[in-house]
Amino acid sequence: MSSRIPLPYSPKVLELFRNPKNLGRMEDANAVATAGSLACGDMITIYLKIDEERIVDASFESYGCAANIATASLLTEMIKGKSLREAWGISWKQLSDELGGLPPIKYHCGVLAVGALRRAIRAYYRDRVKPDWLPEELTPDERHALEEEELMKILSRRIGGERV
Amino acid sequence: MSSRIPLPYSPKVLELFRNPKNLGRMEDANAVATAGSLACGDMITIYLKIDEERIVDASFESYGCAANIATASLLTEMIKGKSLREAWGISWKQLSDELGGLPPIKYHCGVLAVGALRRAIRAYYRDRVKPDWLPEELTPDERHALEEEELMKILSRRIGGERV
Amino acid sequence: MGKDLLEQLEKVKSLVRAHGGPRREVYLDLENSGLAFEEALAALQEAYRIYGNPSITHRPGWRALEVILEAEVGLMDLIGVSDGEIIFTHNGTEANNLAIMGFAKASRGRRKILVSQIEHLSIKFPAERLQENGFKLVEIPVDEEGFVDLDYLAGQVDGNTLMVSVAAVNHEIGTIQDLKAIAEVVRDKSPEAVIHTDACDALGRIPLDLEKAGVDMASFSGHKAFAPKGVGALYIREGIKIDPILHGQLSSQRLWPGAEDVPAIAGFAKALEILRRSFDECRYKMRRLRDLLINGLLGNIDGVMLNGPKGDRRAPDNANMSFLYCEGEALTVELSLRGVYVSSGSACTSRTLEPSHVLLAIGRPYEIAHGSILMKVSPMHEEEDIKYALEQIPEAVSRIRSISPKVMM
Amino acid sequence: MGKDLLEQLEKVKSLVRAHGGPRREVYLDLENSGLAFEEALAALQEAYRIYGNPSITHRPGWRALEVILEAEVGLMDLIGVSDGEIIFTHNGTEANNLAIMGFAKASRGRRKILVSQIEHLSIKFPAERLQENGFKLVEIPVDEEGFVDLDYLAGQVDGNTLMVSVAAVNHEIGTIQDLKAIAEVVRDKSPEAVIHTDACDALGRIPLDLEKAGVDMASFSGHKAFAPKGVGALYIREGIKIDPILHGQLSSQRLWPGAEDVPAIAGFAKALEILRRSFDECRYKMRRLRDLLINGLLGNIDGVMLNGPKGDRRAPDNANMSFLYCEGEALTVELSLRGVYVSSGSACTSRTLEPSHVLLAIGRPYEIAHGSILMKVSPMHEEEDIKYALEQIPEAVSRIRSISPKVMM
Ligand SMILES: Cc1ncc(COP(=O)(O)O)c(C=O)c1O
Ligand SMILES: Cc1ncc(COP(=O)(O)O)c(C=O)c1O
Repeated sequence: MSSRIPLPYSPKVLELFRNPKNLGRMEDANAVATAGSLACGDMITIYLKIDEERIVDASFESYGCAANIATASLLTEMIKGKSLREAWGISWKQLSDELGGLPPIKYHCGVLAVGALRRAIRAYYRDRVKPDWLPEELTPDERHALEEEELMKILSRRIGGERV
Repeated sequence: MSSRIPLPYSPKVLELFRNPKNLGRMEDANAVATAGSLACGDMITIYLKIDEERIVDASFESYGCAANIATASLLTEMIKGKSLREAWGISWKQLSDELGGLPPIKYHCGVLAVGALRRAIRAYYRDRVKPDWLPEELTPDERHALEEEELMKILSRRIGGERV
Repeated sequence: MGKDLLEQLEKVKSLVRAHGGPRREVYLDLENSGLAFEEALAALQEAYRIYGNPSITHRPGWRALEVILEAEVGLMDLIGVSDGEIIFTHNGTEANNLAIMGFAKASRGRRKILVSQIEHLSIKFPAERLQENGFKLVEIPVDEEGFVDLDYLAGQVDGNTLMVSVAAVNHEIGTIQDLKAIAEVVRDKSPEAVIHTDACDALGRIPLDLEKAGVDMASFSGHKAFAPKGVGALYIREGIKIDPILHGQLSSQRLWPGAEDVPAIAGFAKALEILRRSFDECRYKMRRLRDLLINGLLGNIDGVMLNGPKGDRRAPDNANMSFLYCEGEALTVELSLRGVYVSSGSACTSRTLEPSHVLLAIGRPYEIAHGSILMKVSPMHEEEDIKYALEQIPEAVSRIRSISPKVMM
Repeated sequence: MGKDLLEQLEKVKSLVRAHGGPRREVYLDLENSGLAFEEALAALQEAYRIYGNPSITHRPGWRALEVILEAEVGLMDLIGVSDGEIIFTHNGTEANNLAIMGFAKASRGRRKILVSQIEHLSIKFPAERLQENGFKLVEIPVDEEGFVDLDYLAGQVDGNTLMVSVAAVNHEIGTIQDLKAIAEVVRDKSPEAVIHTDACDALGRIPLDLEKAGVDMASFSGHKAFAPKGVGALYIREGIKIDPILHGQLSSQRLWPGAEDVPAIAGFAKALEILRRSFDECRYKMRRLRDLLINGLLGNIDGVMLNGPKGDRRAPDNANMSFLYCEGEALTVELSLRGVYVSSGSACTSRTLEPSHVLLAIGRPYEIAHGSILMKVSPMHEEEDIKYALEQIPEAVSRIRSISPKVMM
């Protein structure tokens, strides 16, 4: 395998960037979460409308690169109609595969999307009885998203940039 | 001054290479000498016909680069009609200037030509009374020619190449 | 062949197909790959008929040498130097590496190297590497417009200072440094310290008078000076000793071995000739187009700002703008779909997590850096090109903003 | 500007004028500057319309990446490798420097480097330089046809051996080494030693099956493979670690920073494509022309000899002949006046006092080396070209001999 860092997007990423599905704030969402930050240069907000532990609607907003937007679009499309448990099971690897393979330096886009979704699901259960399948501990994908955010905090502090 | 090593010949060198003057063995020469060697890749033989300490005719043979040939041609032309003393006084710097400037890596061509001429003059006086102006010691230009020859001997021995 | 490689190739091909050819195209990403004068491209092609290698004693060799000397004369004339030599490399990166590493290699004694905080990575990285060999690196801070802090510099130059390197024009934000003032400060503290300038983005954009300015070494890049790719150059003042960093066949280029790329050098010579005869014309045209672009954006979009200085203290070709709440990489893709080609200082385009070190050094917060795009104009652009860009950019920015979380705004 | 420089330029110009354009020209000095396929030159020129930098996310960037991947695929296919990566440099010299110095830099432990006695200077000199950094260099001797001494090699390879570098085809005398046999000897003594081959003069001339041969790294030069100048390449097998030797902007080329010369790479891709579809045709044509040239000279001139092996063990393009009592540099000038362009292994052409180290290594005495000329044919040559050379060379040789001291003969 060539170890060159391949930057090109798949045609699918370009298509979803051009015509993202489920874009925009959802006023009647009952679970919302964000991963990443403006300072990171990548930030995804996921809105969920959940009915009886099933996602009846999903949408997103994204501040980030084309891959970020495409990933969020794909993820929201995938989870519509799924139970929360099924949605929880989606990994960033799956997203990347569905997108025709994200360039390695864009993996964090997938990570952020999954991170935002899981945060939203956790948020949903904050005041509800937690189901068995929901782990107490953060999953690797969630930790990954957290690490990205932490890294940026450190970098920002180091050079004294403000964070939003 | 640019420190690039300039390789181009002057048009004059090219012209003398094309149409050398005084080329060829001289059967009735009364002084002959060679400087350089086949192994050096540069070798000049100078033939002189001397009458009453004056060079009445001169010719050369040369195994060497275009600059070598042009230098020998120029030198033989310059010395014809000159007294031996005058001919002795010609330096390689003069030859190079007359040729429109030899590239630095071709200086040894001038040196070899002057070396051959001075050797021929010394040869002429071998069995004759040496004039005052003829130094006992080798002049720098002669030593220079000798050094070139010595260097090649050492190089040849080092790699075991045969010398002619 | 690797299946992965074939897949990658297939992927890029289908990406290009999916992208489609926009109806109109305006290429403004001259930072990453320059535009050449048509005449310079023709000269390159023409010179392929020469074949020769300038070190060989035959007609094509002498013709090749002629080409190289023409380029050398042309460059020395344009940058205002009368002695020293020009070493031809293949790009500015190689020239910068040779200047920093080759000079450090040849030096004995002095160990301190000063470079500005906003140097191109082909200066910054070699200088950082030298620390492994016992050199001390000091980065000179810059103000919010990118001008080096002369007081700080004065405080750092001492008897241990080997060299000071500051780009004549910053490649990202167009800051035109006062080389003469820098050289004076340096000489004042240490007459022997050597002054290098990365002039890759200065050549053809600002008048250069390097001898008067007191500069000892300067790097150039062909494709940044409207010449074809494949050529860069390092000017070295008479008396400065540099060691080669690559080794091989001695060419007429003492310090960069291997056969010269004569056709590329011929293209460079032609570009230099054009610049010599129409420098002011090119410069004023670029400045007009640049101002049209900058003012057009400042006037038509909210939350937009210019990065770097204004007016005559800014390179005539450079427009670096930040759009709040608009991630730069997404904007480059959106603009690409509209046929306008730019680059961004966003982290997403950098292969690391970090956005442009230049924007951070002038104190821009991360989110401003992420929302930056870099555009450069050239003498080959026309007003219609800029007008087209001015139509497309606001629409692209508002589309990308429409995707951003509303909470931010 | 330096008066000297202007004078030099004037001198070259008048030299070229004085030389005049010969009525007919046959360029055979492909060693010093290659000839490109017309289609490859057209591809280069065409690719100037792409502009893009393959690291940037816009259409021109993706198109540029497509070009680079095409070249990578084409090269891997032609050399018979299925994994690893291709690093594009600007010529073979840079690729060789990266292979030798970059690999040594990345290595820990092993300190012995073996190269043949007849390597190109861009292998020989970097390897010699490494001795300053504590590496031990051993030169493997060759026989009178230039084939490496496998017994000697076997005796030298040990647990301390870092790498072995032998050119697939020698650039001066056309010796085609048995890479597979070399690799077997090396692996047998030290499975971890890395095998590099300088394949600059092999690509497009002999079939390469590097994976089967067991080669780990291989260098290539565009202009030696009928592509335009400005491009070289290093193949690195998966798993081999190399450090960069230049530093700067990360490009898609991990190990050679700076914007890729996309047009040159496009020209290379085209040349590779042509070679892939008509390799045998090119090869047989070259061999026919080569034999016409060699036999024509052997049969028509006294005191002439071929340097290097004969027949199929010799590169199909290479004719290296020595003429006794005929100094090579003078012969290159004489032939130039007749429109036939060649180079010589004579000391006079080398800027040092020494003639070709390759000819000396195969045991040629100095005077044979001084009288050598190197000619290479290409698919672009025709029989008429060779016939013209065969008319001119005997006349030129006898003219130069007529100047030589008669005592010698
Ligand atoms: C200021 C500066 N230095 C160096 C470089 C590197 O030049 P090149 O792309 O020719 O390697 C650039 C090119 O973008 C530049 O703008
Ligand atoms: C065997 C060999 N290696 C290396 C090189 C150097 O290649 P380049 O001229 O592209 O630097 C050459 C070129 O003549 C060669 O023949």
